[in-house]
This record gives sequence, structure tokens and C-alpha cells, in this order.
Amino acid sequence: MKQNNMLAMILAGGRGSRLHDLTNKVAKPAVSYGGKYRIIDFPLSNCANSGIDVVGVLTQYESVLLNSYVAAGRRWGLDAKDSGVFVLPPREKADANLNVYRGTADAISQNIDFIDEYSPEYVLVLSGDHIYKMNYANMLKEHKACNADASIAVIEVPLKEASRFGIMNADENGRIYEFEEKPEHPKSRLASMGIYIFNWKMLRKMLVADIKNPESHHDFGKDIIPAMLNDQKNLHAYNFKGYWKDVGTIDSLWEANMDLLDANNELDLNDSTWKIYTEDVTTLPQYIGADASIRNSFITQGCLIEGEVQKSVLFTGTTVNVGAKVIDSVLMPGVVVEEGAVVQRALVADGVRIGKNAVVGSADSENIELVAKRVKGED
Amino acid sequence: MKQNNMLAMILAGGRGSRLHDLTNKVAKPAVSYGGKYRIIDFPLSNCANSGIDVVGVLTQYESVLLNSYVAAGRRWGLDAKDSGVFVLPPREKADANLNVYRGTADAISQNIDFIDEYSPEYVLVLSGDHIYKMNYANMLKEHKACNADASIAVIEVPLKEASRFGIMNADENGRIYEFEEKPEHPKSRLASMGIYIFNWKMLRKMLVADIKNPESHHDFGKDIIPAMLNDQKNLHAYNFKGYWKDVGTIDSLWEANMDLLDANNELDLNDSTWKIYTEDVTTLPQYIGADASIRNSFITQGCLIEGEVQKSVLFTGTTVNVGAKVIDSVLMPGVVVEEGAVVQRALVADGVRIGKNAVVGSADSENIELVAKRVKGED
Amino acid sequence: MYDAFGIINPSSRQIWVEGLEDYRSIGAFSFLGRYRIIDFPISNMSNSGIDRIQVYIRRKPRSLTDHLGTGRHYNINSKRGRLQVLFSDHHQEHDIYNTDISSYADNLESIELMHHPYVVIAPSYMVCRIDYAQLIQTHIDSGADITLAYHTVDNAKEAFLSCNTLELNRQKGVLGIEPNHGNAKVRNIFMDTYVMKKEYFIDLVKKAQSLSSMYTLSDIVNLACREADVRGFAHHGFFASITDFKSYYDANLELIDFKSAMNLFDDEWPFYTKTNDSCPTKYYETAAVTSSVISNGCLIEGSIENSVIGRGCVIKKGAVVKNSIILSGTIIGEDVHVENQIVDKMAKLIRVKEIIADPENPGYIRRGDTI
Amino acid sequence: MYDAFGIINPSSRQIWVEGLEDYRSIGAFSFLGRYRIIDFPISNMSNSGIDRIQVYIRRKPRSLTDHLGTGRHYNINSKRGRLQVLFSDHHQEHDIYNTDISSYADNLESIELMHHPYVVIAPSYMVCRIDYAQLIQTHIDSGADITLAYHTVDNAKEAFLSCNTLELNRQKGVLGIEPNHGNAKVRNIFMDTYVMKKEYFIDLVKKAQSLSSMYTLSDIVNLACREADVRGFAHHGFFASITDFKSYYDANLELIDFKSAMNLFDDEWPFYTKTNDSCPTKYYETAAVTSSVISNGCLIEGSIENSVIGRGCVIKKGAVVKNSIILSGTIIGEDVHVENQIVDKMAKLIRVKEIIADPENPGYIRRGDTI
Repeated sequence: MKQNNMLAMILAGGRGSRLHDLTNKVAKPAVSYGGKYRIIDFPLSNCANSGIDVVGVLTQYESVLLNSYVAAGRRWGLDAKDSGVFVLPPREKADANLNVYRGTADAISQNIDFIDEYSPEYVLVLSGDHIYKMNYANMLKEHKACNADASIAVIEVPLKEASRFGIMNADENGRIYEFEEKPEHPKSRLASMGIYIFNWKMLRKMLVADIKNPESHHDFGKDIIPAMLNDQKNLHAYNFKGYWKDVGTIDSLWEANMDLLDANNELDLNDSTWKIYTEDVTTLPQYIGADASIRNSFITQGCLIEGEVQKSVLFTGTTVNVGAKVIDSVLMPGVVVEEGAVVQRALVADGVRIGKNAVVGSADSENIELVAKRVKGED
Repeated sequence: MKQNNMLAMILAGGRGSRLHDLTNKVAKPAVSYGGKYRIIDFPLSNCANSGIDVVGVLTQYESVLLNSYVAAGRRWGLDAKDSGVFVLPPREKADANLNVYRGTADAISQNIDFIDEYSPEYVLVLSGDHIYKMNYANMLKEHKACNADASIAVIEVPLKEASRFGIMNADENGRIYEFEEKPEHPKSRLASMGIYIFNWKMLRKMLVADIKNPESHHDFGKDIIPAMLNDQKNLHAYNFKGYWKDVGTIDSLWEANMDLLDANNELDLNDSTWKIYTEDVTTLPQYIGADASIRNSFITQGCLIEGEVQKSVLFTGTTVNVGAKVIDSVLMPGVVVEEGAVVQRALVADGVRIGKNAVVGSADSENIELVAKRVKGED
Repeated sequence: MYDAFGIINPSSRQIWVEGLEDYRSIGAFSFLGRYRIIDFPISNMSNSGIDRIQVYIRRKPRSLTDHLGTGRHYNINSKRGRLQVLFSDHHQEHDIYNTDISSYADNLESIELMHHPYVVIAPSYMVCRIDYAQLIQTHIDSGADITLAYHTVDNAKEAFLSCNTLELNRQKGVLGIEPNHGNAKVRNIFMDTYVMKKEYFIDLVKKAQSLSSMYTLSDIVNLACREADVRGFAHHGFFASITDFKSYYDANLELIDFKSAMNLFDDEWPFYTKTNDSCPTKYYETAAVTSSVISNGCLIEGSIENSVIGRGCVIKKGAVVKNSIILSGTIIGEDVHVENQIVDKMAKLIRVKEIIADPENPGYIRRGDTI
Repeated sequence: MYDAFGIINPSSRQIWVEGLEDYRSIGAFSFLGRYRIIDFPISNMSNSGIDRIQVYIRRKPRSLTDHLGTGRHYNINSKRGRLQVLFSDHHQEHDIYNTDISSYADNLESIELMHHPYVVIAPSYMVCRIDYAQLIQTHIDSGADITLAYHTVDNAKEAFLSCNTLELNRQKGVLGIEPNHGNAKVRNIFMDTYVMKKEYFIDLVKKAQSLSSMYTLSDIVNLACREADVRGFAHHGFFASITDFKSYYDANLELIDFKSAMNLFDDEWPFYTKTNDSCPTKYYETAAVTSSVISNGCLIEGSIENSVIGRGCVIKKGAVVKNSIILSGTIIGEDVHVENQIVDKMAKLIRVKEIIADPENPGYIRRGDTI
């Protein structure tokens, strides 16, 4: 806090229901990605690397795993003296009943007392389920330089996809004069990434007013940002260039993993100046057997590979036995592919066992097959 | 976990309403005690010193401060690789609505999935609002030696007070054959301290059955322990000797602080082999002014004493200005006693300012005066 | 289990691993790609419930102090427990007074401050899985003055030649400690691991000092065998003593075999190490890897066979790595063939295309060398 | 603020604090009861947004490495940031090659690995509050090659006699660095604090080595003043240089006055230290304490006046402590009168009843002594 006077709040309450069985037991931000990470490692590591000390994580749905995961702030070095990751679920108050968060803005509103404890000058609001690397310190620098009341990170999207996003229309100095949620005829290609820097005093006032507004959805995009534009506040668009992905579906999650095999992938996880930190799982080293064959794949420690792996991403502690084939697939932590089994164009959920000689997925399927339950093999 | 296979769950949901204004903003376990501690530091430090790695803290009421306080497991060294303090408020589940904890047993029931993640052999259930030092490893050793299904820590209380407690009637080997909640005519002086060790598999079964029982209060004392006795389970009474205090009222909180001034006090906070750990607040050293007079008091770092202090306990960052007098009192963190003011037989809440020449409390009052709001002084 | 504190001992002057030891102490050597050798004794202690551990450092402290930190990654409670690094006052490389005994004597105050009745002393240069709680319990139950752990081997003629051996009677009483002269196949190799009462240990240190400034702990324990009740404790499972160049090479290669590795590893007995937050390893289209142990953060385009690859190595197209141990951050250039080598950290093997040694005498490439 | 990394420099061979320095380096000295001197430069760096800090250690590493740990207590992110302890290869006490330059040269690889363009070098033996971010910004804005921090004093005839001074022109250009000869009242005391580009620093280290094996950083910077643009940066507020026995004593006593202390302390600029988890201090019925700074964990039955009392001290009934600095764990026995003394850690002053020195030449009681 001393360095930059900015506190971060990560909205991590999404159910991620389009990820089907993957989010039965874990909230979307805790879904595994990239061999050894969870999605929320990205905003948390970005915070750590940007010099942010205090991070609140707003959780909601079935969050025991997410809660205990992020509570261990040491994973991102966020456990120094005046530092910490704080899990903030909805809670019972002296003067109100236990409530769920009604919208993104309400989640912040319900935690005004938490933020006030630190009395930061700036509050950074993030989403817990996006994959990207961003230096929020640079965004803050621009925010200050523009004397903005709020800054919103935006990324250029193809015009034809723009109508799926919240679009910011800004002048040549980056000052936003209009915001359109999923416009039919988008006027620009600058999509909001759901990353905001607010001057806390100003935001606090707006939130207090918003709580009392019975018409409000208590949402940043639908209510707070339009209200700020209405009030002639100085809203600044911060242009982000680089890899950014919202993995909302099984196909896009699979795709985001496959992006890591692309030699031109902008998300360089090997960059030692901006590491993504994650849980330090105690595992064996990565063991490659005598008959193994591995090509074009991304494999992490704790894996035991005795079969064939092609164009795949294998997560911590997966096993591919002799004669098994894994092609164009993503194997989540602890998956076992038994002898002779074939896995193709599939995303296999945590701990699932693919039995001997079983066949899962196919080379020419349109969608990626999600395998969330044990697949029986031959005896 | 590796060392003893025991996980601890601390029940920290108490409102502590008899502590009046002290618990308006913080839950009872987070109330300050002993100059630099909070009550929950005691069970947490006991866990750390007993070699317990994983602690769940079950919070409920208005717990933002308690949550963020205990989440920083580093305070008790509970932040090593496979270690942690996990805040467990009631939460929304895929198959149920957001619920409050209905009783002590229900709080554990609702977190069966959390405990299962660690698959411990034993679960230690503690209360978050008692002040005492206990080596739970010794209790576990006895639990194992007796082949018990559950062990309950008991302390001898004077017979005339016994009817205020849950009384355990046990045979000469410590096997409990009867439990009476607040009996009118107690048969023994062994009062339950609310500290339990359970074999997890057995407890898990009982809790699953208890959830479905519509007649149950979902409470350990009222339901689980009687049910276990009914089932002829081996319940063992673990005899504890030493200081133990439940600080339920302003008077007893004041008294517990005053106990620290007693040279024969059993709660030796200076014992370097069983330290009580707490938040490491960044403060100045303790400054004593040229005209100060301090006798029979307990004073911590960050205090500035320029006046007179007698038979009092002064918490972190309190100030006693020139000519002020503090007698028989407890000053919570950040209290300021301005020039010439007199504080006597009072408990002054966090951050309260006692104005110039103001007089608070009196030497001959029956009860201790709780001062929770600024006291205006002369200009 | 708060009955004992632990001491991790550095290797003595008599032990030297050519090449690698120029840059760090043996405890800080990389092992199986992701570990350091000292991870094994410290994890063994942590898993045995020992959370006060003193690590003695004789020379080249940086690499080891960096790796150890405060010991949180060994699951040691950072308040109750403590991983303490202690230095000798005689830190000159070739000072004859630089013995383990002199290190203890220089830090006697720290040892005396421990309020545990027993001490377990284990070496920083041996790899095994051992439950010290069981060792301590055996020691206490037997009533012995000192208990020494040993491992019986049947290849003492050609291996463990820098180790000591225990001569035992039928009751497992230790008759003496003597060097392995390589004149018998079957020997009880002394694991340089001791349990005794803290006070007994302090007395031994003082006695050793009064007898000779060059005495080591094993010297004085050997002497003690004459009068005291010194007993042996047999260890089973994987055991490697990293006390010369060949033993380092062999121990790594032996554990490449998954079945051998299962004699060391156990789900219930984690070996902790310090994470480097490297990303997973990337295999390219042209990669061909068999029978190897690969660390994270590598980029692999070439062929690897029967080797251990450290963190963040780059194996370029056409490169062949065989029967080798490649330490972290090394680059093996295009079409470079490396066989029977230990390649130290951050070397660049790019110009010379064939670097092949005799399998019996593996080669060594220095730290940071460009070849 | 990731533009600069920090270096904390040990005191050079020319500086020596009688007594205390036998047991630890100056950075590890207890200060005002609860701090160590090194807490000040490290907190200054941490508060300035510098989270990669190298601490160089010349001798007696234990006390300092114990205190520093991984730096979490200085609010340094344990992943992104790093508090790294580095050792010199010339660690013999009286080795003439044991200069700061040789420490840097021995660890040049670690310095080169830093990916920050600037370096801030600060001493481990001075106490002040300084915003290095402002110093760096001033340096960058001015376009100077090197910027040196100084503090103007008007008592240079009787104090700061082990320090260097800066000779400045009207544009704050540094003409040279020279010892304080004590021949003028007003002097610009050099705070042994430098900012420059990392590459410039590495060049200076190499150049110093090529010119003389005994050159220190200040020697080579003094030389550089002839050609390079070297500028001064004035510091205001509390400043103490702990470079001899008297300066240590005086700096502690000066800060007993709450108003003086407010020139050093600031709510917005925390000075971090390592907690010892001591309980509050207990004052008994017979205690009489005035004008003093008291640490936690003490038991006070006697009288204390104008003194600094360290952690866990016991002041018995009838004892009198006056104008003294008592380090942690010391016992002052019944009716013992201690005046104008520095009493080192864990001493027991119980038998001799009067230990009084001349105020101008305060006495020193050794660590652990029983008197």
C-alpha cells in the first residue's frame, strides 16, 4: 500500500455454468489451466508483480476450494508484513441479514468497511476469470497522468465480434464519452476488459448512492459506469495490447490451452521478469519412460509418460501408460490414461481415469469432448 | 498433518453480546486482551505450538475484521508449505441456499468437504473465545492411549459453580458415562472446556446422521455427545490443570486482564517455550516521559506514558498524557487519555479519547465501567 | 514430537566432489533436476516432526542460504519451528581446524539454548528416506548412549569408498567406526547419522576439543565405542552417499528408473524443495525423449535418452543428450551430441559438436562455460 | 517503482565499534531496544518501492542472517521481491582484500542478473528516514552520472569523525570525497549512499579492481569526480552514523526524547523489524521509570532514568539504571547501580553494586558477562 496506495478487489463469484461439470465442485476462477495454474493465478500474479500488497477476493458460489486456494497468499508472495489476500464472501451483518452479492458493484459495496480499513487512494477492480498478463502499475501511472476519475482497460477486438462486448467510445486522448453494452452496431473496437481503476473516495460515494437505488442492478457495466458518464466524470480508456482470454466454455478453455503450443503465442509463461505464480504442489519430477513419444506438447512436473503424447497439455500428476495415446487433448491434474487407451480432442477433468484400451473423443468431432467421469476400460 | 494427522476447527461464531459495544464491530474472538493479543490468538498459538498445521476457523457474525485477522496465518507460523488458517463462513452451495450455522455441530457438518480434503484421522474442535495454554498433542497422546472415540477436555471447577457448566461424570479411568448440561445437582466438578478430539470417520458418520435429524439442535453438547454416550462410544475425559477463562462479560474481561498483574498468575505470557503469537503491529517503541509514574502495570510497545499509571493494562499504542491518571483500568489499543484526565475502574474501548481533565469511572463502583465513546474534556 | 532438534552437518574436508563442489557445498547440489541434496535430510526431519533444525555451513554459503530461506517450504512452522543457518568461525577452505566439531564448538551457545532433550545429527550429502521419529524411539527404548544409522550394502568394494563403516556385534553394538577400505563386498555403511541426548552431545564436543583440534564427531564417537553403549540402527530402501563425482552421477542415473525411484519416494513422505515458479516444459515437434527425468521450464527440440535435465534448459534441434546430467539453465545447441557428462549450471554447449566421455569416467563441464 | 534495486553495504575495515562489533556486524546492532540498525536502510528501501535488495556481509553473518530471514517482515513480496544475502570470498577478519569492491566483484553475476536499470547503495550502519524514490527521481532528472546523499551538520568538529565529507560546488557538483578531519564545524557528511546506473556501477567496480585491490567504492567515486558528473543530494531530518562507540551511545540517547524521535519516525513511513513475540512489559509496585525507552518482555522492579532497555530485561528491586543502554536479556540485580554504560546482551550485573562510568566515556559490559 505504501508504494502505490492501491488496493485490488477481484470479482471471483462467477458460477461458470457453461463449463459444465468442471465447475460442479469449484468456482470458475479456480479451474485449472496451462499445465500447473488455476485461472485466478493470473490476476493474482499480475497484482503481485505490479507491486500491489492487499487483494480482496470476492467469492460466492461453492467456494470452499477457491477460498482455501487464494487464502494462502504465500503462493503469490502476498504474505509479507502489511500484505495479504483476503477472501470476502457475503456475510451477516449486525444490521442486515446474510445476503448474496447482487451484482459486481454490490460486491464492492458490501465490502466498503474492508476497503476503508486500508483507506487506499485507488481501488483496482478485476475479474477473477481472465487469462492475461498486465502491469497494473502502468495503468495507474496513466490514470494519474490523465487525472482520471476512473480508468477502464480496453482491448481491440475484431469489429464483427465487437457486439459481444461492452464497447467504449473514446476521443483521441482516451477520454470515454460513451459506453455501449453489446451494441448491435458498434462504433469502435475497444472492448472493456472488466478492469477498472477508481479513485476510492469518488467510487465510495457512487456506491453508497447505488445501494439505495431500487432501480439499479448494482453492476459496474450497467449502472456505475453509465452514472459516471452522466456525471461528466473523467473516464479514461487504457489501451492494452497482448494476450487476453475469457475462457467461458469448454471449447474456449481447450483452445486457450492449445494456444500455449503455438510458437507465436503472446502469453509467454517462460518470461522470468513476469512469472505467473501458483500452488507449489509436492510431486515427483516429470518421468519419461523408455517407450514414450512426446511431440508438440506442454507437460509439467509430476507427470509419468510411458505412452504417446501429441499436441496436448498435461497437468500436474497425470499418467499416460504404455501404449496409450493422447492427441489434441487437455488432461487436467491427476488424470490417468491406462494402457492402450486413446484420448483425442478431449478435455479430461481432474482425476478422471480412462480405462485400458478405452477410446475417448474423436479426431473429427466438431466440439471438444468433456470427460468428467471415469471411463471404464477392458479388464 | 504428517506429524499427527489432526486438523483443528475453531468455532468462532459467537456474537458475544454481553460484551456490549466491544462486539459491535468485531466478533468476540477478535476482542483485544492482555496488552497486545486478541482472544483467538490463544487457541491459534496453542495449535501452532502443538504441531497442528491446518486450522479451520468457523466464523459467522460480522466477521470482516476477524476473517482478515485470522487469514494471515503467518502470525502463528501457520503459513508453511502444507499449512494454513482457513476462514470458513457459511456459504452458498450448488444444492442448497446460503445458510447460517445452526449450531456448533452444524458448523462442522457444513464443512465436511473442507475436512475431507485433508482426510485427517483426528479432528480437534475448539472454541475461539477462551484464554488458556494447552498442548493438544498431549491430549491426542492420551486419546490414542485410551483408544477413545472422542476425548473431551475437562477442568475442575468449584462445586458451587459446577451447575453453570456442562459436567462430565467419568469413572476412575477417565471414561465418561454421563454428561449433564448445567445440572442443578452436579455429581462431579469436571466441567467441559468445549475442547474435543474426535476420530474423524466416526464423527463424520454422526454428523451426517445429525444433519437429517429434524429434532436435533445440531450442537455438540446437546446432541452429538449424548448420542455418542447412547451408542456406548468410548468417551474420554482429559484432565486439564492451569489457567482457563471464558471472558463473557465486561467484568470478566477486565478481571482476566487484571489477572496478568498477579504475581502468581498461572498464565505466564513470558514463557519462551510456549509463546502466544499475535499480529506484529508496526509501532514506535514504548516511550516513558520525564514525569511518568508507572506501578503494577502491564504495558506494551507503542505506548506513550507521560502521566501516572497504576494497576492497569495498557494495549498497543495508547497514550497517557502529562498529569493524567489511569488506575485499575484496561485501555484497549489506541486509547488516548489527555492531560489531567482520570480513568478509574474502567475498560476503555479501542481508539477512544478521554478529554482533558475528564473523569471516567470511580474507585468504589460495583461494576467496571465500559467506555465505548469519546469522552469530551475541557477545552 | 518435540523431543529432539536436528543438526544437518556439512561434508568434512576429507570428502570432495570434483568440479561441482568448487561452486557450492554438496548439500546445495542439484539432484534429479528439481531437488537439492539437502532437501532430503531436511524433509526427513520435517516429516518426522522435528521443527528446530540447525544447518551448519562450512564454506560457500550463498547457494545454500538462498535455497533454505526460512524453511517454510519444508513445512516448518515459522514461529514455533526454526531452520537456523550456523557458520563456523574457521571458514577458510583449507583450514585444518575447519572440522564439524569446531563448528559445534563455535556455536555451543545456540546448541545449549535448545530445550529438547535429544539431538539427531544427519549429513547434508546423503539421499534416503528415513523416519527419524522411529530412530529416536528405538534409541530411547534401547537405553543406548548413542545410536548410529547404517545401511548394509553388497557393493562396498567398488562403491561407498569415501564412506565410513560400522563394525557391529550380534546385539547391534557398535565396536568401532572405520573407513571403507574397499576390501569386502558386504559392509554396513555408516550413514553419518547420530542420535543421542543433547547433553551427551555437548560433552562429546568438549571432549573432542580437549583431545585434538582436528578430531571430528565420528572420531570421538569411534573412541566412545570403547566405554559407551553405542548401537546401530539398520536403514532399508534407497540410499546414496554423494561423496565423490561418480557417486553423484550414479545416484542421479539410478533414479531415472521409475521403479528404483519408488524405493525413495512415497506419497506419505513428501520431499519438499523450493519452487522456482517455472512454467511446464515445452516439447516441440522434433522432440524425442525417452527414459529421462525432465524438470519444468525446458524447451525441447532435440533427443534425450537416459538423462536428467534441470530446470529451464534448452535442447535445440538435432541435439542429442545421452546418459548425462544437465544442470539448470544450460543450452545444448543444434546438433550437439552430449554423452556421459555432467554439465554444470548455465553452460552453453554450442560450438563443439561432440562431447562424449567414457561411461566409467563421466565428463564434467564447468558452470557457465561456453563450449 | 521497479526501476532500481538496492544494495546494503557493510561497514568497511576502517570503521570499528569497540566491544559490540566483536560479536556482530554494525547492521545487526540493537537500536532503541526493538530495532537493529539495518532495519532503517531496508525499511527505507521497502517504503521507496525497492523490493530487490542485496545485503552484503563481510564478517560474523549469523546475527544478521537470522534477523533478515526472507524479508517478509520488511513488507517485501516474497515472490516478486527478494532480500538476498551475499558473502564475500574474502571473509577473513583482517584480510586487506576484504573491501566492498571485492564483495561486489565476487558477486558480479548476481548484480548483472538484476534487470533494473538503476542501483541504490546504502550503508548498513546509518540511521535516517530517506525516500530513495525521490533520490532516484532527482538523479534521473538531473542527468548526473552519480548522485551522493549527504547531510549537513554543524558539529563536525566533535562528531562524525569516522565519516567522509563531500566537497560541493554551488551547483551541488561533488568536487571530491574526503575524510572528516574534524577541523571545521559545518560539513556535508557523506551518507555513504549512491545512486547510479547499474552498468555505470559495474564499470566502476571493474575499474577499481584494475587500479588497486584495496580501493573501496568511495575511493573510486572520489576519483570519478574529476571527469564524471557527480552530484550531491541533501538529506534533512534525523541522521546518525554508527561508526564508533560514542556515536552508538549518543544516537540511542538522543532518541529517548520523544520530540527528537519525531524527526526520525513518521506514521506514513514505517520502520519494520523482526518481532520476537515477547509479551508486554510488567511494572511492579516498586518500579520508577522516567525518560526512557522500554522494550517488551521486561520485568521492572527498580528505577530507570534516561535509558534504553532492550527486550526481556529484568531490573530488580533497588536497582538503578541511568543514562545507559541495556541490550536484550540482561539482568540488573538488586541494588545494583548502573550509570553511563552500554551493557551487551544477556549480561548479568548482580555482584558488583556500582558500575558507573564517566558520561563522556561511557563504559561497556561484554555479552553474557556476569559481574
